[in-house]
Amino acid sequence: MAIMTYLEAIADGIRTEMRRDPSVFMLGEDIGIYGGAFKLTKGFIDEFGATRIVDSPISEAAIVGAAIGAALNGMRPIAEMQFMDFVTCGFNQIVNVAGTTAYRWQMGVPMVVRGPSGGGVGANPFHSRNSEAWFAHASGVKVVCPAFPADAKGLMIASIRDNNPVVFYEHKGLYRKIKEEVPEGDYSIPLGKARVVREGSDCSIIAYGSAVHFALEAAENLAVEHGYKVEVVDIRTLVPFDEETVLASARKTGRVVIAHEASLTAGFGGEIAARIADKAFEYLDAPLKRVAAYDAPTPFAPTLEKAVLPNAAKVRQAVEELLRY
Amino acid sequence: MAIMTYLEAIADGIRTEMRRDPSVFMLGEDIGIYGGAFKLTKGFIDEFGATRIVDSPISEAAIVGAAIGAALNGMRPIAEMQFMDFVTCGFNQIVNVAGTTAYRWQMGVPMVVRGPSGGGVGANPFHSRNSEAWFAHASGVKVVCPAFPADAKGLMIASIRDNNPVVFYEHKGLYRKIKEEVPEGDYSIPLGKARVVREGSDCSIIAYGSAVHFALEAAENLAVEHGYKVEVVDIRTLVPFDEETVLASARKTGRVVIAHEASLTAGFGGEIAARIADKAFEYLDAPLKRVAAYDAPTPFAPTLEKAVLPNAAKVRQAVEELLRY
Amino acid sequence: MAKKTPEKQTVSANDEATIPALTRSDLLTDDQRRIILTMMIRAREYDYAMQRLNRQGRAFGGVYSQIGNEATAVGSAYAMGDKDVLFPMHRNIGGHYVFGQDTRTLLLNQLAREGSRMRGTDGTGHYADPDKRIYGNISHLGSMIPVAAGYAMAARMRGEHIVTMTYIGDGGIQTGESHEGINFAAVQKLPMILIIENNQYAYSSPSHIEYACEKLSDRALGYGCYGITVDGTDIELVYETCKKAVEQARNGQGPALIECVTMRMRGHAEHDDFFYVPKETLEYWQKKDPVIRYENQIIEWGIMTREDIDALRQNIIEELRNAIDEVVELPFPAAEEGYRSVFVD
Amino acid sequence: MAKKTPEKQTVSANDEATIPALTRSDLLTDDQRRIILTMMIRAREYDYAMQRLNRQGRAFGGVYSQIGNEATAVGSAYAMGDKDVLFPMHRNIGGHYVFGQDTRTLLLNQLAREGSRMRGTDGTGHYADPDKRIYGNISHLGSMIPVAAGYAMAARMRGEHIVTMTYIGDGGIQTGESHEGINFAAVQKLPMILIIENNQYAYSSPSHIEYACEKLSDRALGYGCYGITVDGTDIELVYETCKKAVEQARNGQGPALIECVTMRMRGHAEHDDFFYVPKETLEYWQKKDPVIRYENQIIEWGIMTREDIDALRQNIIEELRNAIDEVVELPFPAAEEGYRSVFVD
Ligand SMILES: Cc1ncc(C[n+]2csc(CCOP(=O)(O)OP(=O)(O)O)c2C)c(N)n1
Ligand SMILES: Cc1ncc(C[n+]2csc(CCOP(=O)(O)OP(=O)(O)O)c2C)c(N)n1
Ligand SMILES: [Mg+2]
Ligand SMILES: [Mg+2]
Repeated sequence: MAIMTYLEAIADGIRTEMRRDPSVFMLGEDIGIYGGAFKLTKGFIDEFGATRIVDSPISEAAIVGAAIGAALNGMRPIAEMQFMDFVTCGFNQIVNVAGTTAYRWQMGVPMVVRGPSGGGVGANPFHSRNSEAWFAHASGVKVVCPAFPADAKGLMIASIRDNNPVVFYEHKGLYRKIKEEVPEGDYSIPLGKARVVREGSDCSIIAYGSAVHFALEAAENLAVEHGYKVEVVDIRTLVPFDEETVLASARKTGRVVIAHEASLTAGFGGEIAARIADKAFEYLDAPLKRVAAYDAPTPFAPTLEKAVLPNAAKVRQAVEELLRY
Repeated sequence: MAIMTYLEAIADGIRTEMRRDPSVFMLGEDIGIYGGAFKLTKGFIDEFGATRIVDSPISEAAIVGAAIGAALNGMRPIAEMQFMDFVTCGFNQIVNVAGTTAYRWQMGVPMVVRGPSGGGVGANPFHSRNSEAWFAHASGVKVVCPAFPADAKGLMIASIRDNNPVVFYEHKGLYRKIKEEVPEGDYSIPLGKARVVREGSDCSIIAYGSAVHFALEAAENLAVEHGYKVEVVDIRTLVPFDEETVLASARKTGRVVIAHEASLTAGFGGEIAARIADKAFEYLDAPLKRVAAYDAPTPFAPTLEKAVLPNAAKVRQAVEELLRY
Repeated sequence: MAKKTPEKQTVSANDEATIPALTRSDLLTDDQRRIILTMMIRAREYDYAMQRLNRQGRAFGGVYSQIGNEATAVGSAYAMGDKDVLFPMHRNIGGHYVFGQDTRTLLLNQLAREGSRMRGTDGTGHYADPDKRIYGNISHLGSMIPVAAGYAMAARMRGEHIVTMTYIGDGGIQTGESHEGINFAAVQKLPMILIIENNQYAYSSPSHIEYACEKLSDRALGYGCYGITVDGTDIELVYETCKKAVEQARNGQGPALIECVTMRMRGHAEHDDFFYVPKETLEYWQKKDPVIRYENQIIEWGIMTREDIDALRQNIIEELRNAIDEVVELPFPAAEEGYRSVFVD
Repeated sequence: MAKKTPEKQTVSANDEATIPALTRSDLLTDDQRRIILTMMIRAREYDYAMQRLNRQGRAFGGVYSQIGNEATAVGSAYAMGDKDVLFPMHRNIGGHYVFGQDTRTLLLNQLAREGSRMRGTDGTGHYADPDKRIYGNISHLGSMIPVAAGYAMAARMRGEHIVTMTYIGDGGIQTGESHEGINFAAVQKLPMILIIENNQYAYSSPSHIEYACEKLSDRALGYGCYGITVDGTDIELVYETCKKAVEQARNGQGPALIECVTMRMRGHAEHDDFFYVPKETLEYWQKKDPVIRYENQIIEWGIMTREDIDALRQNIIEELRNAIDEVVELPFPAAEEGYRSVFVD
């Protein structure tokens, strides 16, 4: 085990798999000599060469489309969006070409589209979006949103090995903020398995990505200050969705807060709430609450951004509301 | 009042507003002499001329982008997607340019992006998609999904007059299938108001678009066969969302089925469920059920399409389940 | 700027002089010519059969005619080597045949019957048949260009010298994905051929609605790749032009844009009566019918007799009729297929 | 195909001979030259000031330098008429100044302080100021090209003879939206000028990663519009070229693609130390510094003296310092602004 940041763990996952499997290669803007906007691929071109670390023009549709073509021809491409926001320019390729191929052709498109998403770092509305719900609604596309370094590595390796298109959301705010022990070498975590990251019996928080961290912070504060036992479930992948683990937690605690950084309306939190309200209804002792960003673009100024994005205080307030219910 | 099909009513709405307001114009593929793939704009070019009925190249991003530019310069463009499926190619313009302009610039983008969506007519995965949830999650974009001719006309006129970008989903299966009396001339229905299209006290079905029709069919069958009083609420617009009317119905009946033709996961039904599970929890006597398409592309063969898409029988089954609960 | 390719202008119906003689390519043997003609007639008759099925209400979904496009589809595909890969579009039945596809498979897909490669999930030419090196399109125009580029890139990474070929229309090339795909291929010098099927119309839109340049192959200059415009009804010219581009691409000289100028002789799909196409335009192009003219030429060159060709056509029609009779009786795929394979394992 | 614009090649640092003399345009008066120089110095000094703020940790978000681009930004914008409309990109501070924007407004936006036109919702040059006929960009490259086209189309619908001008880089022009936007403008013959700021790099990517053509203006042929490549460090040449294109566009002759070849003299943004740019390339372009050379030329032409220019610069620096001192003390906009105006009424 080595201590790695979230960013290092992702890089380590890709590097590990590229060493093992010659069919894996990367495609994206400025990923070669420059090492990527966040330096995630720093040194990759020296180790793997320009044939496997392909600098591309500013053409997200071509990046994704070429990755699909390569995947159909036996490769396992990893397509980088310099910022996940730019996936809107490769959107059609993902949802219509990649997402329908298994269904129509019974052929795999083993491709990972990955990149930094999320806010909280004073970027702007075009460098902060959390758009995972779009792909969760696309059909035929897997969606992964890791919150921890070790998970990020394990899920990255599993995503590369998956024979289906995977959109892999890295949270740029976590890149260098969190560190933990990460298994070295080959390490993969199956897609579609949630993880209970904190056990509790009073209330559940279902979260993913950056929200797991402020959920944990809220849970810890509530434990320290009031002795509440709040469970935190990190769903880790949106598609496939680990309904079982989520329902088990809801049934256990009877009180559920759902948290994500993405904006509220039509976010993935609605999906989680709907499944719980359908399949764990009889266990619920209180309404389902969601904590999410205000329905607006992610603003630039720190004052506004802080107001608009969710945080531990907002989660805590929701949990307290449920516990008082 | 005149009897109009859904298609005629939409055309009438656009025509009425174009006659009234010279700043309204249309932009799209084959909308001129040809009159559009569904003949919705038949005769428009004769009445309004080629300056206001602009045939465009096959360039959805340019169509939407040019509409945005024209909207910023005092016009009220209506951009047609020949099939709503192709909006994936103009996606970035809608979510990132149009959707952020009010927030960033405090300027309106009075633009309507409209076109035929939906399945059930033996098209194929690329001519059948229901993608309204994507835009509902975008922030800054209004989303309209009318189910009836009169509503379609009234909502179209309101959408054109709205100072914000509106994505207007027409259901191609309804175009010629339903007729009703439609007010002539100027007739607008405010965005953000749901309509109780059938009153009832045993159970509510919350629906929009084509689902309203199979919800009504299910409600009628249940009334005739069992005397159940099922309420059907047509939300009509997803953004803005008329939470009040939906919650009122849920509180009244205590049993709610949510229905849409779009695929289940991360569809707008989750949003509706989440709001009810939060704000009408104490009134619920049964779990929340959703009826939606199976999470797959909409298939081509009639056998498969019928299996994948929701229908009255599936809604009915869900209602019965709740009534037995 | 306003001037278009000469072929685009409406020409007086009597003006036979404007119709150049067909090319005789030195690269083809007479045996190959017979094969090419067979493919063209197959494509043509397939089209007629689909039209009939459509009129009888026995076909559904879009029925896109390729009449007028046989020389472009067959000539380009025939220029490919036997490891090369085809990404056909909606008017390339001729290419499917050249790549060895059989009528039954095509019909099963198009009519979405049990046994279709796509299990009824999709129709028309959207299927893939990796054994035959055919990857069909999706409806969104231009989307397959980056995919064909990526396929070629993957092959090159493995040291394979294959070429991919794909197609786009005078309308579809205006999409952003077309641009990104061609530019990507040019930057990477990928062995990808893009055939621009300039058939004068994009649905109802004549070329001046779609673009303002003189020739669409003029775009090659701006991408830094090889580009040329040829008469898309002249089968051996199409073949020779593509053959050259394919070998260039195979040798690492990068992609090519080949504009084949032809005419869509029917509506966009069978529901469209193409009232917007001037009668004289159709009459002019009728005289350039790629199949009939090649038949006559082949007879003139003494390669086949009229009787040979009639017999060939009868055979093809027979084959088609048998395949149709069999396929239309088949049921649609089982409903359960709709729930399968949204993901692969 | 592999050959690039001459300016693109790394030139020996000593090779003064390759640097052509600056153009003297007959269209400009000496008063106008003084104004132009003022705008260029303003842009340059704004840039220096932002660099300082960034080093001091007082700026945040991307700080994009436009050093090297002053002639392109100022020369193009200055060619516009007083009803024309600017859609600037991220290296066009010079254009903002030409269109009458004041430093304080720019700073309020860039530093997201209370009073910013965007209320802190967004930063850099993304603001719009309709009174000044400035509509900033969004980050997604190429997205504003169709918007600028549509703006021009709307004006034409109302019979107004305005021209819109927008910008794109050697990288950004590879996006699909750029293609669709230019083609749309060409088909519609819209009065829209697209300045291609070819500054040799797109972030870390040199041109050969982005495109394979010789000149980006070669794309004009494929769109059927006017296109030209000029030295983007030669202010009066840029001005004259744009002036001609603007008047052509105003007269209904359609859009233009004007490639201005220049060099990005700093990193992509201030966080980037541009290690990937060869030192000799920078040295070569240093000699073509658009501001310094124009200063010298203006002195040589006897229009201003060194002292005049020094005084002018001092004034500008003073103004900037005052504006900065004031603006940095302002608070960020109130948090509540984050909840307002997602929609307008
Ligand atoms: C992105 C996109 N927009 C619109 C359509 C609808 N559409 C299908 S075919 C067609 C016309 C295509 O014209 P062209 O590219 O010239 O090909 P042709 O049919 O003439 O062979 C249109 C507009 C589409 N399939 N994809
Ligand atoms: C669609 C899109 N993809 C990627 C980016 C990230 N990005 C921002 S600027 C830039 C480089 C732009 O290069 P160029 O167009 O040459 O303009 P320059 O910065 O050199 O002026 C990149 C890749 C973006 N903004 N938009
Ligand atoms: Mg065509
Ligand atoms: Mg550049």
